[in-house]
Amino acid sequence: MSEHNHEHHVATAKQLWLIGGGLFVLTILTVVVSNLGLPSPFDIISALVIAFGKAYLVAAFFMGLYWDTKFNSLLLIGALVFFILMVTVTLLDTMYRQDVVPSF
Amino acid sequence: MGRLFDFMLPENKSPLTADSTDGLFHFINEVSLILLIGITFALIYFAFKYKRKSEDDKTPLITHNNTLEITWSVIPLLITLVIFGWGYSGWLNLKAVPDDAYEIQVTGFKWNWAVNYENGAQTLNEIHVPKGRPVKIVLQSRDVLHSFFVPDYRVKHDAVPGRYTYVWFQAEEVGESVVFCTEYCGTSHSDMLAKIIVHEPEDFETWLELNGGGPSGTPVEQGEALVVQQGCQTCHSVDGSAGLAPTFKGLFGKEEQLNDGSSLTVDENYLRESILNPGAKVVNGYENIMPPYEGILSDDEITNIIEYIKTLE
Amino acid sequence: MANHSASHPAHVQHHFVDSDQQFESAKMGMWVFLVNEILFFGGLFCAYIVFRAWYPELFTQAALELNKLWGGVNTIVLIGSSLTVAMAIRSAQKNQIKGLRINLLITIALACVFMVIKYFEYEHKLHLGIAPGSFWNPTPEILEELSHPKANIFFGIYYMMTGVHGLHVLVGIGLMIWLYIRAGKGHFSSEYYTPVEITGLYWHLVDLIWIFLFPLLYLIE
Amino acid sequence: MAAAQSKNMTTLQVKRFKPSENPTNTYLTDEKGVWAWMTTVDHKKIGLMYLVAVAFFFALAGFLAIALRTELWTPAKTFIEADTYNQLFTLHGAMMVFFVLVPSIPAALGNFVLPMQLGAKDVAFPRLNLASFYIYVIGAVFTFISLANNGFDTGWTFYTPYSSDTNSLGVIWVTLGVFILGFSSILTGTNFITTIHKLRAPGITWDKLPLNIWALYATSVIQVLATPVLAITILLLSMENILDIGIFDPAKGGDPVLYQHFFWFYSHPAVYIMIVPGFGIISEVITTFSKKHIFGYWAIALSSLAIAFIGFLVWGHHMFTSGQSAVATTVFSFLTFLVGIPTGIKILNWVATLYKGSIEMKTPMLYVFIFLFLFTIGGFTGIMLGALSVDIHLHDTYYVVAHFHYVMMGGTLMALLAGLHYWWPKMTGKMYNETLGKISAVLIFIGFNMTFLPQFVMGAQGMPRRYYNYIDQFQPFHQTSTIGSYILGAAFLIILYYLVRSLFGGEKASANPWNSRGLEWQATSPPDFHNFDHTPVVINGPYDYHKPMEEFQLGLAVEHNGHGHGEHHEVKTDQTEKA
Ligand code: HEA
Ligand code: HEA
Ligand code: HEC
Ligand code: CUA
Ligand SMILES: [Cu+2]
Repeated sequence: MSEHNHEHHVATAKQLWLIGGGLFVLTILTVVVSNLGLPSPFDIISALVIAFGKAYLVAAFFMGLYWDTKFNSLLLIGALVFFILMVTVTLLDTMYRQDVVPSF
Repeated sequence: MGRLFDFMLPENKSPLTADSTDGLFHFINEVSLILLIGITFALIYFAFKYKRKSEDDKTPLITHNNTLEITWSVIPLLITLVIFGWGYSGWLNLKAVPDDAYEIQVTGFKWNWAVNYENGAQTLNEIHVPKGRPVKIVLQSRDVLHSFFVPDYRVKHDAVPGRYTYVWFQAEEVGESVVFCTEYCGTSHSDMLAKIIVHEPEDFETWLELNGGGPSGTPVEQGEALVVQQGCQTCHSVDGSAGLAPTFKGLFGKEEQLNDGSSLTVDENYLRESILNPGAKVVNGYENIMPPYEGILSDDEITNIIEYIKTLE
Repeated sequence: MANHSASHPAHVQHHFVDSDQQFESAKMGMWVFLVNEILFFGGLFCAYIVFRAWYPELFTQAALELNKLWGGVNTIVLIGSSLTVAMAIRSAQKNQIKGLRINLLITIALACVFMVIKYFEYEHKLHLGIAPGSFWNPTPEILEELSHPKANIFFGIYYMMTGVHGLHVLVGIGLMIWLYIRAGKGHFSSEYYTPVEITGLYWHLVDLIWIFLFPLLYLIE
Repeated sequence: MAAAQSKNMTTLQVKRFKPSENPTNTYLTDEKGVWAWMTTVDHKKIGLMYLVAVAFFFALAGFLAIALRTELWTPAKTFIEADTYNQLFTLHGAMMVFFVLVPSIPAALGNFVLPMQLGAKDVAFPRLNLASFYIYVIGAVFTFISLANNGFDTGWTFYTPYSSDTNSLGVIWVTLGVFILGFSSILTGTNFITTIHKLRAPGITWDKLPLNIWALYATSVIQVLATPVLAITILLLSMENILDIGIFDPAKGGDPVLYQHFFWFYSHPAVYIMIVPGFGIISEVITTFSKKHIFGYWAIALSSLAIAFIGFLVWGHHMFTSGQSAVATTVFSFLTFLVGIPTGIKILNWVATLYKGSIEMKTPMLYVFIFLFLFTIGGFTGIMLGALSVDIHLHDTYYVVAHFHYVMMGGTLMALLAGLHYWWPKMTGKMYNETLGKISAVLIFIGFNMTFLPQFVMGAQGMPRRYYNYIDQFQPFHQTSTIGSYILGAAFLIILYYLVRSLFGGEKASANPWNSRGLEWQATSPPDFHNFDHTPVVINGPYDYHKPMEEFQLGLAVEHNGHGHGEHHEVKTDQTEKA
């Protein structure tokens, strides 16, 4: 399992500050974008795209998944997949309550 | 019919809704029985045939067999596909109410079914329906979840507060069928029964005529009728016997102990408040389980009920 | 699982073969725990999504009652604290115990700032009667802005989400104080800093959740 | 592991270790006293503590079941009030599910055998393991506090709005209790996943993992993914009670059906948390007592994972009549059937394992046979319930009650009993009484069918569940069922009797009384504090019954007993056997 040797990856200070700076910028960006008042679906889409971008930076570099064993990334992705399954399947009910008989 | 598992099902009194269900029920039972016998037979046969003879029996190395394993994955898959399709079509039929269905409003509340007909007739825990005509029951609930279940018709649906749901059926024989509440709803869940009474169409019309058009009689008579219809007697007795709630007998003018330690004399205003908002003053020794009748009983109706309670001395 | 004759440093528990195995196990254990955290918050997000899909107008209306500016500041604060935790781990890896302690202190301070801001946000809302559940009692002016009949539900979800998140922040503060004390006692070194690493993971997750809460609650209009 | 192994290859020698038949120092004698037990981090002791707790709750919940059945002797009141009855079935169901079945196999038996089957000294996080036991205890305490505060009568499903506007105090306590309990389950799952990944002994590759481990792995995955959702749901429910936040309560604008989605998102996968570890035990026992390689190793291993996965997508089959949308209903029904396929593969592969075996009908094997018969019935009736139109008729009747007793009691509990008898010698070092074992197994079989077969019939006839009063026509069925439950109770008393007696007067067990090839049997009975006095090396699969026993007794180096800190053990170089 542990193909890893004793050396753990040590991120450089510069890398960390860069990521931190990127996150600050994205935060400001998302506020700015929300103030633009984009039409309906795009406001959420833009907010979520930025949020996922930030999440990627945090997970990959702060949490070190970028250098870590792939299995830990798999765990994170797995969690998201099951969360998405939960939401979509629940929406299958809540969004289609009106139809008496399924139309497909 | 005379099928193997007939003894398990109640009499089928609404073939339009029950036939498909029953057919599938028998099908699954029969397939299951065959498979179960197969598996059990194999188990017992192997147990005897390959019984251990000595401590150092040698067993062959059989790790797997793809053909076999695929066979016994695919066959169940096919069987379940059939079951799914059959169940689905039967269920679509349960959802699709015929256009000419006769509509009846049924409201579940702890622990009664109130029934309203198009012409204003009202009954409690009795649903009168015509024979040979599809009937659609529109369900709603006043408090918690209930569920409307008629075994004879193989129909069931939850009554959900804040929403309408429905079931439909078509009774083909004059007679009675029992309705159960099958969603747990508290103390008297198991007594929340009703009866469906199937009439010949003409008899049904006359019944409707007789009971339609709102209440009649003196205020006291109307009050008495309301106490029956609204299910007050589920909890309150009118003859002084004990129940889930204080009896109405001798209630008026009585000195009542409340659970906050205070006491008061029962008068019209207290009765009115107790009916509209029972939680406001709770009688000592009882729990606050009575549903509020705010928005359900009109002022006139409450007055009539109070008049009736006054007569119970 | 083989090398038994190798020296067994004091921090390695008896059932592990070596330091590396222990470190990797701890990290993986933490990740598995984070999976569970994600689904825990996932339930709340699911409720959010369902109600938002039902009543989009409610959400845009109610979001107006939330203060974008303070929400934004809090986001920055939390991200900053994530950065300092990452720095703390780096310090530990490089055996700079002093740097580790300083970074932990800054993180704790930032986390406290976050909670203080949160406190004022809550305070303000409660003052206006925008309170959860049965305490729901908005002032007339607010009621005019929050005309949606289900406004209480939005704030039910809001309080649950931010409340549970806030609890996580508090737990994080506690953990970091504990790390700070242990670091002071010289428990950590570049050879052994597992608790710092996994607390860091936890803290980043708390940050991650907020990264989604902020746009979803504050930024919709 | 491979890397670590190769590094010092030159100094390592693989040697045959025959477990001693007369161990002088075992985990039971290692530390003594109540305090030592309560603070132990040894997975074996924690497993035993769980076992005792689970047995206690089983006896309690079983006793409540007897009270329920007695009340149902007559159609009207027999000896208790309606409110008491409602609390009894709620408590019975909640305890059986949350306090018995969910922790039973993983946390009690699993804790004991999982590290041993992996050749590890302990689970990855021993202190966390102890913590999860105490969290379980705290959850139990909350439930008892609830009982002192009016109790709760909501059914084990806690459906809103009933649960949020009646009897609040008791419901609040118990929901918080279940919330806490959830973390116990999550921590166990986390611990197991990590242990399986990181602590396998040299040579245990994924294809040499015992099927019990695969099953526990699948279970842990479900625990980690599903339990948090229960936690948040139940937290929301408490808040609904305490603060009236209104997400679920229709009176406040919420949606009660949403609660059901959240609840079943956990509770359907939870039924697989309960049964899948049982599957693991069956695989172990059936190979041991037919002395034969398992049939279709990969099919059985992967079907556990398949069940775990599909199990997440079918929760809505509990809600066919709830008013969920037609689309959801259709999808849920369809997916429900797919779970039957991997389960069927397992059943049939087990049957095939018996073919040409050398079958010995010891008590554990008897329970496996009972399991196979009862669980298959339970599974088929599950298929019946998954069929849309039929479920409309059967939902919330005794048919459902019978279904889930067949799978939970006829399935999981029978597997648990099989495992308990199977590992009893390992855990205690004593043999139980075989004759009494068989007698009680047969009694259980009779009593069980007598109790629950009539419930299928009356359920299909229309008898609703959670009914205190019922209409007269069902009385004969209820009475048969009640008598059956008494037989069951008697059978369990016999089990209790001979198990307790074996502790004191039982015959001493040898290290491997069943001649199993499982790794856990290569330790002494009862095992040493560190499980093995050497690091086991595994070169053969756990089911290689065609190979001689010697090959299963390989290990590395000798370790000293006790707590292994610091530099111990030298590597032995004598008696080399080629690995
Ligand atoms: C250990 C617990 C456990 C297990 C394993 C299962 C297994 C299954 N359950 Fe069960 N179930 C419960 C516990 C469990 N259940 C509980 C507690 C409830 C009630 C909750 C409550 O309301 O209180 C319930 C309720 C329940 C319902 C809701 C009923 C209702 O309320 O209306 C449904 C509906 O689909 C269902 C279906 C199934 C199915 C399809 C399986 C499948 O996994 C079964 C698969 C097995 C087989 C199919 C047998 C073996 C297969 C073969 C031999 C191959 C051949 C197969 C075919 C041809 C199909 N279950
Ligand atoms: C693990 C799950 C499990 C188990 C094993 C059982 C076991 C039993 N159950 Fe239970 N039951 C449930 C889970 C379980 N039940 C659930 C989830 C519900 C639904 C609740 C709800 O609706 O909310 C339910 C509901 C339920 C009902 C329906 C109530 C109703 O709807 O009105 C009934 C009625 O007959 C019943 C009966 C029984 C009986 C007679 C047993 C018997 O098999 C019990 C036999 C056991 C004993 C008699 C104990 C004896 C033990 C000793 C003497 C000590 C020995 C100890 C050791 C050997 C360790 N149960
Ligand atoms: C679910 C059971 C239930 C139903 C149905 C019910 N009640 Fe009650 N009622 C109670 C209980 C319990 C109390 C005592 C506790 C309290 O005061 O709230 C009570 C109290 C009262 C009181 C005050 C009695 C006193 O002794 O002071 C009146 C009047 C009353 N109910 C009238 C009615 C009327 C009229 C109806 C029908 C329209 C009705 N109730 C239906 C349970 C019920
Ligand atoms: Cu109404 Cu049960
Ligand atoms: Cu299910």
